[in-house]
Amino acid sequence: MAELVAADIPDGSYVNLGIGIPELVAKFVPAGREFIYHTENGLLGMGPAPAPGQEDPELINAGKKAVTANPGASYFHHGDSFAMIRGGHIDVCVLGAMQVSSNGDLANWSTGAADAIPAVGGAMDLVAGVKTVLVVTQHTTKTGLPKLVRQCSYPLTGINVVTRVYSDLAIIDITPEGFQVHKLAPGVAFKQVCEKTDAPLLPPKEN
Amino acid sequence: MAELVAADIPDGSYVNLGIGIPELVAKFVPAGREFIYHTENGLLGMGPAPAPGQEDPELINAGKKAVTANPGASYFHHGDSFAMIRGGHIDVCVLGAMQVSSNGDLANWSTGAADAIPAVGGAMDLVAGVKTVLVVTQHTTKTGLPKLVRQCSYPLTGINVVTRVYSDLAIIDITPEGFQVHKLAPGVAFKQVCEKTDAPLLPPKEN
Amino acid sequence: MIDKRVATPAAAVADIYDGASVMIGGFGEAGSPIELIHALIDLGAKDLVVINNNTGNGESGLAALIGNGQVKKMICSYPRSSHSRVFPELYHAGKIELEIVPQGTLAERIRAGGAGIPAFYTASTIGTPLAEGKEIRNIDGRDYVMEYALKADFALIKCENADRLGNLVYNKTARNFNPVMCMAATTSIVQARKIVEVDGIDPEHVITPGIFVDRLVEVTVPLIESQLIAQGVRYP
Amino acid sequence: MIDKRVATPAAAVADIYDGASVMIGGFGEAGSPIELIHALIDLGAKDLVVINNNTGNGESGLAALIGNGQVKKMICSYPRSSHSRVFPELYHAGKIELEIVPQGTLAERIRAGGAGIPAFYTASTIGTPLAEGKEIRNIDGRDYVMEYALKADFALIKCENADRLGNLVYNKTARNFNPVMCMAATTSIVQARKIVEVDGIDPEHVITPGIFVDRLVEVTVPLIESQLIAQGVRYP
Repeated sequence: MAELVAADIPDGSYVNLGIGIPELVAKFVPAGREFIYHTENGLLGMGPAPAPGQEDPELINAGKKAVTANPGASYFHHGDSFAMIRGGHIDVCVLGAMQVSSNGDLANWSTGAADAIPAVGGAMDLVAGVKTVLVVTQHTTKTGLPKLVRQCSYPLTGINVVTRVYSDLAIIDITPEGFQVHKLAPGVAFKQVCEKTDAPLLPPKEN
Repeated sequence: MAELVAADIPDGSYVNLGIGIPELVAKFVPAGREFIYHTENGLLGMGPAPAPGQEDPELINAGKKAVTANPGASYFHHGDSFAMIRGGHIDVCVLGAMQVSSNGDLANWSTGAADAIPAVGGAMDLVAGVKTVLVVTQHTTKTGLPKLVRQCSYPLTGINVVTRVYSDLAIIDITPEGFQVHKLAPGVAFKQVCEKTDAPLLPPKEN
Repeated sequence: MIDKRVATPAAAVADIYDGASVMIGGFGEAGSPIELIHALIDLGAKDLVVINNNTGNGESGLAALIGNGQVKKMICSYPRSSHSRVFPELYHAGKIELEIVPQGTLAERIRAGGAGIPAFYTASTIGTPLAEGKEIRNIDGRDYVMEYALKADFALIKCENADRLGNLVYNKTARNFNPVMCMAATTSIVQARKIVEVDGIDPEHVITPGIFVDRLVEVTVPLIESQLIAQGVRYP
Repeated sequence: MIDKRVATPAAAVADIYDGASVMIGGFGEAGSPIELIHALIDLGAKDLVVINNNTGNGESGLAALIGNGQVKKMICSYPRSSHSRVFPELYHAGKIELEIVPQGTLAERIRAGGAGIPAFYTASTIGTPLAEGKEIRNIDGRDYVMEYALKADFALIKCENADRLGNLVYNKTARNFNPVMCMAATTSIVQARKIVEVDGIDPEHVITPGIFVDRLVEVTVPLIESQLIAQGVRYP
């Protein structure tokens, strides 16, 4: 999935990768393209993890893992970092999801359970400010419940913000008509995807 | 006047000096005190004018005159510079005046004449944001009209902002009771000051 | 002569009082002023309102301050941690309040507090539970929520180099919330790995101008949170 | 490979269209992108809305752009100048509009435009004619005026060093409005005295990160406004 996401990101994009599966996107930059990675804790031009023993505890990413800085990087404070996000300067962000609705609402921060401690981080700022919000997720939860739904039951992260979803079953666009399958995963039938989706799906268009 | 102003500024103050007479304050720092001068075009730790021939056209003050930077100076952009002003971080500013009213209103940017081109610069930000606003001015206009008045007739720069006025005739505090003469200039009688002031004046307090 | 240096972390935090609001810089262990936090634990001031992006890790630094029962309320974006049970336990026991603020709104509210902007509008949280009860305004066809500035009585800050005037530079992503918190606190207290001569920082490279700093203390070899966690260190 | 360099000032400004809004950096002659302005004069785009703190000096740079009749409206804090009659003459003839904005509000409106803040509150102008007609809100007992963000189609910027990614550093007080204008413009066009290798600027010292920059042109020996004025130079 991460590789498919990377293939869709245009050359020269400024990209913010969420914690988890989205982080893997950095491993799949297509040949001939240059992406510049933004991490919201104050670094543009984030590079890969350092060699063991080369970590600087004060050079970390938003997931608090040790990273490096590429040539041409820059450091800045949180105010400036979220000015980049909120101000629409980041081209693409890649996030995980608990639920995505057919109009592009995203829920990815809280189950809304009574005893859950709310924890939002930077997700609401990212979805409100970044031009293209890509979601990478398993098509269903661990217990098999659909994550692509008519309407999110979990508390929202943002409304009408998701551009495209990359799941293990399909790549699905959010369109004014709802979920539009862009491409099925190899060996997956449209019907299978429909069964695991709790909203109408438009079949892939013929090319 | 500039020397009297300097004498009243506490050690360690961050000070912004307006264009004109206020600029002269920098020449009279009392022995044993250190002031740090802020110029709103992006320099903290402004030093005196450079020696002739040593000017850098890109190291200037708010009056667009060549200056220097003292050891321990810092440069910053206009957004950050006015964050210092608006955020209440500058301790003292020294400004000129067209009119000051007895409740501390200041008019120093426009006569309000129909053909005048309005030009405000940073004065409204300074009076709104700086803790102590000192005014240095001749007591009357060139044509002899009082500058200290009951109510300003010129367009205001700010309301209830002036702390103290230093004129050629007296040092006058703005108090809840109105203009309070703090000290008369040598050889000047209280009555003289009253005659050249268009508002009630409280006489200097006995010590 | 202006000289903001004090001798010890204890002296630097000595006037933090019960009920004070305290911004604490750092994101994860980067830029976290552990020695100043430990001095605050030693001091014992309580009923604090603490502003930080998280709630600390392990059993030292911010997690220890919370664990020591000194914090009445946390304002943060992400109170979860993979290395600390301190906050969740107090939270579930109803012993600590939580105000959750999206990370970018938190940063901007602090920056606004320092910049004399009492309130501003942002699109973050529109349509979410975090916008509930807040004023919404439509500007040019899009909805925004009004957010108020955030200020504090004190800020605890970690930097790399400082001079006696309080000019600061940071190390890499240790910058994070530290510069905006310096701006927004009435009294900004800074621990620097090194205090250099007053001409030791190029004026072009200063990140926090001295005007935003009140006190400085040199901590040459600061504790490293991940090492404390690995060693199971518990403060005090 | 990302490479924001273009060959000439003319190529850099070639797509500025009639009616565009253009932020122009600089305060006095410090940080003024004279070569880019002259390229815009050569291009001839008209009915421009120009945002700058002033209205130019002498008869080159911004004053020449205005004098050439290309500017429909100026947004600035201080349109007076001791070395230029260009603006006053057009203004009194009713040939140019003026929006006067206090310098700090101008800077913050531009910063807000770049930071995705559509509006904010400030105490500046309260009680003055410049607050008339604006929304006033009392917050914690003090009145504030609401101000809207300012954005532009283009920004013309001068810096000292740049790399191909668009990372910028400035020279002393030439920084002024340039960094916030880079943030607030759809297309930021920068003239750099020197374009250095991509590792030629320390990541700790970058003032404008490349994300805010679209085009770069090297102008090794830029014109100096005060010299042009002393020499009586008139552009074109």
